[in-house]
Amino acid sequence: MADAVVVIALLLVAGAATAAVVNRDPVRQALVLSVLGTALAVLFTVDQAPDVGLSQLAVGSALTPLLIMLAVRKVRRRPAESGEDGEK
Amino acid sequence: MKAPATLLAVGEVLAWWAALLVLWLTLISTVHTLEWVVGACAAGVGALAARAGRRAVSDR
Amino acid sequence: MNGWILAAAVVIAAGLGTSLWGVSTGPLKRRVVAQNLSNAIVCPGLLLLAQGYGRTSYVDLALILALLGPVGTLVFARLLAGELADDPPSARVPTWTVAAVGAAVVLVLCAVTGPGRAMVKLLVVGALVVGGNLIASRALSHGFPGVDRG
Amino acid sequence: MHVLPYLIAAYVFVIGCYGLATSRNLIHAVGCLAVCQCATYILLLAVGYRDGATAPVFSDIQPGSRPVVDPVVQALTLTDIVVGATVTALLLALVVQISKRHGTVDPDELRELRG
Amino acid sequence: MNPRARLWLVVLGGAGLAALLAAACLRLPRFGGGHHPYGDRAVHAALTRHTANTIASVNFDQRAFDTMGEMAILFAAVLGCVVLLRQARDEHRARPRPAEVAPPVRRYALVALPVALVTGLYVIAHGQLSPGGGFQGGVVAATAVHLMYLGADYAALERVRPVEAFEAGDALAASVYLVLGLAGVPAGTAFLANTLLPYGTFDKLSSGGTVPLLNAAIGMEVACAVVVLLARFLDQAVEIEEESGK
Repeated sequence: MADAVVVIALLLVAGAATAAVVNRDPVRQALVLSVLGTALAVLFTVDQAPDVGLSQLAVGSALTPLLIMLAVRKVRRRPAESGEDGEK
Repeated sequence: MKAPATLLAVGEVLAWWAALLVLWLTLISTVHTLEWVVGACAAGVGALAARAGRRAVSDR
Repeated sequence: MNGWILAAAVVIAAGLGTSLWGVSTGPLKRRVVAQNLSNAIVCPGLLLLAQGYGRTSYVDLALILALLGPVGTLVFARLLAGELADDPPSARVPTWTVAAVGAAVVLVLCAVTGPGRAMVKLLVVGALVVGGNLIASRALSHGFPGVDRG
Repeated sequence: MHVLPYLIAAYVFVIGCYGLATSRNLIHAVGCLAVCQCATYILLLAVGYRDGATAPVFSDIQPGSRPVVDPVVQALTLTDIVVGATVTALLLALVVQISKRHGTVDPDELRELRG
Repeated sequence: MNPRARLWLVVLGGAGLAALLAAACLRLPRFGGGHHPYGDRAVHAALTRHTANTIASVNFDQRAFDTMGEMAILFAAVLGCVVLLRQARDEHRARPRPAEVAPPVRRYALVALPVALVTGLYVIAHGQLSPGGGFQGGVVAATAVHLMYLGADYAALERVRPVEAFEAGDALAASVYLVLGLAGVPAGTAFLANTLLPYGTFDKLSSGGTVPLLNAAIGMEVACAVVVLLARFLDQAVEIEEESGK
C-alpha cells in the first residue's frame, strides 16, 4: 500500500515536470511549476521526508511563482519595439 | 496621540497578542515555561505586525 | 491503518491528477482555477497521510500548505488581474466540491483524534484551507478590480 | 519498483535539459533549470528511503520504536531547495538585466546581436 | 548553426545522457533497501546529543560547517541580486497608483499576515524538535510580510517593511552564525563544535546544545534574505521605469 502511493506521487511529479517544460509561455509555466511544487511536496511526504516537504512547500507555493511573475512583468513592461507584448 | 487612541491601539495589540498566543499553544505539543516565553515573544511580533499592517492599509 | 493511506492516495491521485490536466491545458482562466484547487485538494491528502503514517508531526505540512497555498494563488490573481479581468474565471461547482472534501476529511479526522490539542490544530488547518480556498477563488474572479499596474 | 524512482529522476533531468536547450525565452529556461533541480531532490531522497520506515523525527515517537529513513540525504536536499530558490532568483535578475540591455529575452535573438 | 541541426544535436546528446543515466540507475542500491550506514550513525549521534529532529542535528551540528557554506551561497546570491537589480542611471522611480482590492481579499490578507508570521516563527523555533527549521520557517515568515503587497498595494508593503533594517538583519544573522561557531574556539574545541552548551532534556525547546541558536540565526538570515530579494524584484517590476527617450 505504501508503495502504491509512492508510485502515484512519482508519476504525478513526472507528469508535472513534462507539463512545465512543454508550456512555453512563462506565465503558464509558472502555474505548472506551482503544481509541480505541490506534487513534489506530496512525494517528499510519502518518502518520509517532512522537513524537505516543508521546505518545498515554503519555496514552491508562493516564493517561486512571485519571483517568476515579477520577472515576467518587468520584461513585458519593455517598450513595444522589442516585440514583446507591452503594457495592457 | 490622544489618550483614547492610545488605549485603543494598546487594546488592538493586546487582542492580537492573546489570539496569536492561543494559536501558538494549539500548534505545540507539550507546554513548559520556555515554550510560554518563546510563544509570548512570537505572538508579540505577530501582534505588532498585525497592527502595522492594518494601519498601513487604513491610514492614507 | 492502511485505509487512511488508501484514502490519501485516492484523494491525491484524483485531485492532483485533475489539477495537473487542468493547469497544463486550456485557457488561462481554467489554469489559475486548477492551480488554486490543487493546493486545496492536496491539503486534506496530506492530513490523511499524517494519520495513515501515525505521525502527528506531519500535520505541519498541511498547515503550511493551507497558509501559503492561497498566497500563491493571490500572486497569480494579483499579477494576472489584467488578463483575467475581461473573462473572469468562475468555477463554483469544483471550488465548493473541493471545499466540501476538505471539510469532510478534517471532520472525520477530528472524530478519530478525539478532543484535545491535536483536534484544535486540525480544526485550525481545516478553517485555513477552506477559507483560503474560497477567498482565493473570490480573488480570481474580480478580486482586484482596480489593479492594472502596481 | 526497485529502480522506478531513479528512472523518474533521470527522466525529469533529461526532460528539463531538453526544455533548457530548446527554450525560446530565458524566463522559461530558468523554469526548466528548476525542473532539472527537482531531479536531484528525487534522486537523493530515493537513495535514503527504507521500506516501512518513518521520518527520523522523534518529537512524537519513541526513539528506536520504528525504523527510520536516512537523515543525511534529507538534510542535503533541505538546504538545496532553499538555496536553489535564491539561485533561481539570481538567474531571473540576470534575465531582467539582459532584457534591459538588449531588449529581448530570446536566446536566438541575443546570439544574433552578438554577431 | 541552424535550429534543425541544433535540435538533432540535443536529441543525440540527450539520448546518450539518458542511456548513461539509465545504466547508472540499474547499479544503484535498490529503492527502499535497509543498508544506510551513514543514516544510522547520524541518528545515533543526534540521539546522544538530545536532538529530537535528526535532520536539524545533521544540518546544525554534524554538518554545521557545510550549512555555513550554504548560508554563504544564500548571502552571495542576495548580494548579486541587489547589485544586478539596482536602479540604473537612466531609470527613474514612478509611484504606482494605489490598487483597488476586493474587501474580503484585503481582510483575508490582514488576518493571514500575523497568522503566517507566527506559524513561520513556530516552524523556526521548533526546528530541532518537529519537522521544520530555520530554512523553512524563514521563507514562511518572509512570505507572510508580502501579503501586504498582495492584499493591499506596494505603498502599504513599504510601510511595514523597512528594507534597510532587513539588510542589516541579514548581515547580523550571518555574523551571529560565525560568532556562535567561533565561541567554542577559545575554550579549546573545534570551530562550530557543539560542545558549548549543555544538551538539555530530550524533546524540549532548549535541547540540542547550540542547535537551536544556529537554527534561529539561519531562520533570521533566510527571512531577511528573502525579504531583501523580493524587495529588489518588486522595485524593478512595480516602481522603476526606464527613461522613455532611451
